[in-house]
Parts: sequence; structure tokens; C-alpha cells
Amino acid sequence: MNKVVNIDEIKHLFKDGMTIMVGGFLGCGTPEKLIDVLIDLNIKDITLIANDTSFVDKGVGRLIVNNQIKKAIVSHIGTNPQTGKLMNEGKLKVELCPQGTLIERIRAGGYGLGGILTPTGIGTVVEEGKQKIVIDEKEYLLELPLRADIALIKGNTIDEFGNVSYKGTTRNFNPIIAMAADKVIAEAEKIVKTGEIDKELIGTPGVVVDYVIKGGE
Amino acid sequence: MNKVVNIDEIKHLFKDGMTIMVGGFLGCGTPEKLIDVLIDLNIKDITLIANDTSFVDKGVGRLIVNNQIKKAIVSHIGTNPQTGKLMNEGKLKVELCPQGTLIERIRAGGYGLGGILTPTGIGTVVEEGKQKIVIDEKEYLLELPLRADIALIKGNTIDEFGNVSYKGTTRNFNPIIAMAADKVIAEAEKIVKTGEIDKELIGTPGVVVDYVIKGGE
Amino acid sequence: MIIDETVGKEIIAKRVAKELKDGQLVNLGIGLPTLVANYIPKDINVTFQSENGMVGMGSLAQRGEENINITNAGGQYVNVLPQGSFFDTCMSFGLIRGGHVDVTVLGALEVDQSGNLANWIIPGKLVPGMGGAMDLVTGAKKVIVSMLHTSKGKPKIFKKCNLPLTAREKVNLIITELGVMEVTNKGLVLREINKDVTVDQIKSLTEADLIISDDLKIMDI
Amino acid sequence: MIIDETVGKEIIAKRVAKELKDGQLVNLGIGLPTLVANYIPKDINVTFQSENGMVGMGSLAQRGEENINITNAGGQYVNVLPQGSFFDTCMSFGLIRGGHVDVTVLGALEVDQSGNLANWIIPGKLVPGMGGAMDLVTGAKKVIVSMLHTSKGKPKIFKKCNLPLTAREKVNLIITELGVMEVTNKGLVLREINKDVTVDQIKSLTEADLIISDDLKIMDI
Repeated sequence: MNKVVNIDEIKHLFKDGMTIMVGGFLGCGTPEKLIDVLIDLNIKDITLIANDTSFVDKGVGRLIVNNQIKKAIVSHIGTNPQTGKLMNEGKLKVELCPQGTLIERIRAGGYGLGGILTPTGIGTVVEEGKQKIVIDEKEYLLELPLRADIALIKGNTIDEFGNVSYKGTTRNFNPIIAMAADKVIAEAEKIVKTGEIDKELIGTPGVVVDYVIKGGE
Repeated sequence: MNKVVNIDEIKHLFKDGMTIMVGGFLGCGTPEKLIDVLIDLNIKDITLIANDTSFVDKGVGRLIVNNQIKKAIVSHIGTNPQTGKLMNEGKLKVELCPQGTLIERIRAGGYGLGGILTPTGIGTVVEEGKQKIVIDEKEYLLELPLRADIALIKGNTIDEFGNVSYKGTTRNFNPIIAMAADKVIAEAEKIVKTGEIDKELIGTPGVVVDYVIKGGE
Repeated sequence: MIIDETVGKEIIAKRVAKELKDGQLVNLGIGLPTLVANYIPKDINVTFQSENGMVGMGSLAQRGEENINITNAGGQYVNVLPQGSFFDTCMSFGLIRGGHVDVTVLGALEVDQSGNLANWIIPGKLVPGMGGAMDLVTGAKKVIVSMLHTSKGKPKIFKKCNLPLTAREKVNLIITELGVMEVTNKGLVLREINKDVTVDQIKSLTEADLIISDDLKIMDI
Repeated sequence: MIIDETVGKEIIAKRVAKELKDGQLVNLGIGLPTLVANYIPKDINVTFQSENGMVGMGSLAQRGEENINITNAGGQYVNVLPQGSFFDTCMSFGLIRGGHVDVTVLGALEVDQSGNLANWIIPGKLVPGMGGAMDLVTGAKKVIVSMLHTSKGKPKIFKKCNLPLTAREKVNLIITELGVMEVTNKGLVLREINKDVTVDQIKSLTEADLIISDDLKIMDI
């Protein structure tokens, strides 16, 4: 089973208005070649779920600058001035979510959980409109799961079956979003034959990956 | 910072009546030398949290046979006839919990979450006495976090700082219980200097491990 | 017994194998379901999950070639295939509860026409615990119960389960040595029948109301 | 400004460093808190967490020696120390929310005598987002706010924060170039004072009610 494809073979997957999750933390661990594809196809009205909106010239930040995002569900937009500008102009909707809550919501979406109970956000504007549940005399916010149509992840070495190994801090959102989308496309720095990655190094099992493409190194 | 100690240096940690989590799935990935310590010290009235009660002569099964367990919170007891016998005689309390729920409850305890919402158990006796929450027209059980006084984990190679690498299916509960206890003792097949384990192979960061002991190979 | 037990189990395993599709992730329960692995069509690629922490599980390890770090959910030493990988229990049940497991195949003590399943406890007699079964039946996309049609001649397929449930209304398909039954909105539909038995024979061994498919076929094994 | 800004920041960093204890896991926020790493006493071993997915974070990478796979929470290339390891965001915030991070050191726009902190938004002006700050302040065992005592002479320590909060009543200690203040049940207690300032000077630069400790000490730097 070989999931390695050319860019042309995944283009049909992308549609205007989709919800797309993208891995990366300020661009570290973002699949840049897949961002290129989104830009080339000029997919519009994307709901983006990611940690942040990166920088204007890096990662998902490029999609912001190219006006392809309708709504961004992220924890931080401070490093990309264009995000704040478009938001203030009413051209981009931003839903800010605490980072630890955001990743647990995505995990809940991928792991079949109905939501999460977190103390983060209690006593802040984050709690507005949300159900509070008291456990052991402590308040928690009920935060709901997130899923996407497509997750775009970045791995270091990936095998033909889709098994992904990561390096350093490039993991961040990648292994989690890989569980929470209907289709998962993984961008590899290096592609090897199935079985060639040390099994103890596999961070995302190929069973959840649908397509593998070769990115830059 | 060297966390490697002799058995004698951890004996003072164990007390009758403690709640102890132990890694392993039917004994695979259980720290057998730490079980020896519990048996040698004859620690009594333990509340055990583990996947199962293993076999009579293996892993936590030996603690059952030795009458050291007061209560077992596990998903399965079928492979250890002594568990059922003691339970029927009223000498051992058993709380059965679906495996996926059990591990998420432990994770919630270690990750600072107030509980989990799972569809597992809905419409069964597992839901008795528990709060049900409806999300998106689907029912979920609110299951509460679990923590322990001590977690006993088993790793393959462990460095002096306590960084743990695992092999094969020995992971199971180990990386999760390591997050959910006041003290964490890790049993190594092999101990190396800090930094000698490939960082991409570390499954449990040493920052959550308090003591490292050398087990069998 | 209309059909010998050993032969019956082989029939069941063969028929279940035909339900599996290329690229699927499948969890086989301990016991009879394990036999399914022996009959996977050669032209499809199916990956097996073992809930103790592995995908890409292979066959039982040969004596002398066991890797003590690689076991199945029954605690036996097994091989891992090239596409396989390992993970902790959270991830394993994330795959299960999150619907990433396409098919789970389990045995049953009782199953009923509403798709209820009981397979983890006989109160006062046998209390093995649910292990991962409740999560598997709740989370997998398709739930196949594979079992001998009766327990020593006594029906196991009921109008309504008597034993405590493993999960409510989650079973999709029941495959026995006598036939293939699908749980539908209208009830339990007999889709296929073993060539050596009659509809009346099946009915007499089934406590549930069986709807006979207009398109009843001979069991494809 | 009573004390030069650069000198002030150094004073703060040095004083914060003395709060850290051997074996602790510490998260330093971006900006001023980062400086704390330069003043850790040589006889203690402190491990730094970076919420993007690392413990054992070392110094910034030298130009030409950057590993593009290893960055800090500000996106800069950093080194990793021998005891370090990497993980995903779930694990990172498990460490944070679960109380495994012993100390978090953050800057503030505003902080108040009840231990409320505001540091993530100025509505209508600056909306960077909370990033990991809400989780850090909620989850870390000890929360230290480290900041210049005023913003160009205007108080930042209030009776009650005006800006939207990062977390409610979670701050334990406020360390500025002028002194060390502890949030207690009774209110905000001035425990230490910079040798070059008077209590009246601090009071005039603080909107909060300051309780002067009976045991007021000279700031230990």
C-alpha cells in the first residue's frame, strides 16, 4: 500500500469553504509545500484551525496575507500584523482559544470524546457562553471538540504507508490534528519504503494518513 | 542530577493504604522488581489502579495473590482467577472500568482536566450513578479523573535524569500513569548517562520521574 | 448441532473475512475472531490493531522467536508487520473511540435484534470485565459479532438481551455458521443462509424475530 | 523612573532567579522573563520548559549553528540540553495544566492585589491572543509576575485589573525593580524593597493597597 502521490493527485481534495487544520508553531513544523498548493489553487473562505497565524511570509501566515481565510481558530495572532488588520476591517473572523484548550479540543474531536473540562479560562472572557461544571468544588469549562475536513501535517521521515516520524519541536499540533480530520495529508522531508523507519520513532501511525507528498528538506 | 537509586532508598516511600498505579498489560510492561519491593515490604490495603490484574504469577497479579490489594480499579480480571475468588469472598473490592475510559481518567488526573466525556458505557451498567451530558444530540458519560500517590512504571532504557524510552507494546499505561502520581518510580532494563538516549525516542520526560531503579533485562 | 463446531468456526471466520475491505483498520477480538486473520483475501491489504498498543499486528510468534516486548491483547507474543507501529493506551483507544478503527469483530454471550451486545459479564458466575470491548463496540465504524449460532443448542440471538450490555444498539452484523444477519431499523434481517440449513432451522435456533430478506442468498464462503 | 530600565530589568531577572529551586521545572515567558535564565545559581539544577514542545531548553542557538527543527515559544532557534526531550502540544500543556511546571514567570499589562493578571489583550488596540499564557497561569504551581513596576511612570499594580483577565486570582508573587510583593489572603504584602527606594516611593507608584511586611527586607539580588 503506497500512499505517496504527486501534488496533482491531491488537488481535487480542496474546496472553497473547507475547514482545514494545519500543523506548526510559528511556522516550525508547518508543511510549506501544502501551503503552496492552497495558494496555487487559491482556495477561498477557509476556516483555519492552527496554533497561530505565524508570520506574514511563513506557514499559514501566507494564507492570511493572501486573503484565503474566512475564520481562524487559533491561540495567538500577535506575530502576523495582517491578521489583526483584517480582523479589525471585518474581513477575517478570529476565534481565540487558549493553546492548551485548543489542542485538547482537537484531540477530543479525533479521539471520540464529547468535549473537555478545563480550569483554563475560568474567570475570564473565555468562559462567556460556555457551560461550567463543578467537580470536587472546583469549576471547569466545558469546551467542545473540533474536527476538520482536511489536516495538513508535516513530518520528518515518512514511509510509503504513511507512518510519520517527527524531529524536535516540529511535533506541536501535527500528531493531534492527524487524528481529527476526514482526510490527512502528510508532507515529508524524506520518504522511505514502508518499514524502514524505526518503529519506536513513529509518532503518527500510517493508518490515519491518507496521502503522503514530498516537501522540501 | 542523578535520580538512580538502590531499592533501599525507595522503601520509605511505601505505606499501607496507599493508592498505587502500575504500568503493564497482562504483565507486559510491568516493573516486576518494584512489585518484588511491594511484596518484600508486605505493603497492605493498597488501592491498585492498573489495566488488569494480570496472571497469578506475573506483575500485579502477584500482589492480588499475596492479599495486598484492598481495592482494584481495572478493566479486566479474567486472567487472574484469584481476583474473582477474593472478590466473591468479599475480601477485595473491584471497580471495573472500560479500558479506554480508565486510561483517559488517569490522563485527566495527570493533565489537570476535570474529567472526560465519553460515549463508552452509555446504555450499560457503567453509566449508573454518573452524570450524563448531551453534546450535539449525543449522550456522553462524565467520568472523573484518577490520581495516585505513587506510579510504578517500566521503561526499556532510562537515563540518569529519568528520561524513559519504551519498546514495543510495553508502553500501554506507563507514559500516562507517569503524569498522574505524586511520586513516580521508573524501573529500567538499562540505565545510561543523561543525554545518551536519542531525544526522539523519549516517551516520558525525566522531569516527571522522581526515582530510577535498575530492574531485570 | 447442525454443523460441527470446528467446521462452523471456520465458516464464520471465512465469511467475516469477506466483509473486510482494502485499506481498513480492523480489531479482532480474542478467540474465534482471531481466526479471521487466516482468511483475508490476498488482493486486499488490511491492518490489524491490537488494543494493547499496536497496529500492523502479524501472526503469533514462533517458539524461540518471541520478542518479549511485543504482545497481543491476549498477552501472547506476536510479530509486527512492516507497516506496524506502537503506541500507548490513550492513543490506542483514541483510534478506537475516534472511529479510526473501521471494523471490530467480537464474540458474544448474547446479542439481540436491536443490535445490543452482551459479552463481558454473567453476574454471579463469570466476571472477566469489559477490558476494551465497550470502547470497541461503541467506537468502531462497523461492529461484527462473530459466534456460533447457539450455545450447545440454546439460542444466543434474542429479541432482547438478558445479560448486562456491552453497548447499546451498536452491532451492525451478526455472522454465525448458519447465516449472516444484519441489524436494520426494521429489525434483524437474515441476508445469507448456509447452504446446508433451512430458514426454518435457523428460526428454530434463534429467539429473535428474524426478517427473511427478499433477496436471501446462500452464504458466501 | 527611579531606576534605569535596563538596570531595572537586570534587577528583576536576578531576583526572580533566586526564587527557583533545585530540580524545578520552569517556564519563562517571552521578553523580560527570558533574562532570568542568565542568573540561575550555579549550585542548582533547573529545567526550562518551552510550551511549543520541549523541556531542557538551553540558550539561543549561535548563528550558523541553528537546528531548524528546534525552536522556542517565540519561534527562535534554541539549543537543547542533555536532559531535554521533545513532545507534542497535548503533552506540553499536560505538563502545564497538570501542575508539573513548578514555576511560571510572565510579564503583565496589569496585575492586582487579588492575584488577577491581565497580559493578553488591550481591547480595540492590541489583540495578540493568549497563546499559552492562560494555561500557564492557571496550571503552574507558582506564578511569578516579573515586570517593570510602572509603564512610563503609570502604575501597573492595581486594586483591581481593568483589562480582560488572563486568569483569576492565580498570581503568587510580583517582582519588580522596586520590590517583591506577595499575594496573600490579607492582600498584597510588600516583602522586600530595593535598597535605593523608599516605601513611600513604591506606594506612590502602586495603585493597589500595599501592606508593608513587619519583616520588610532589602531586596535580595
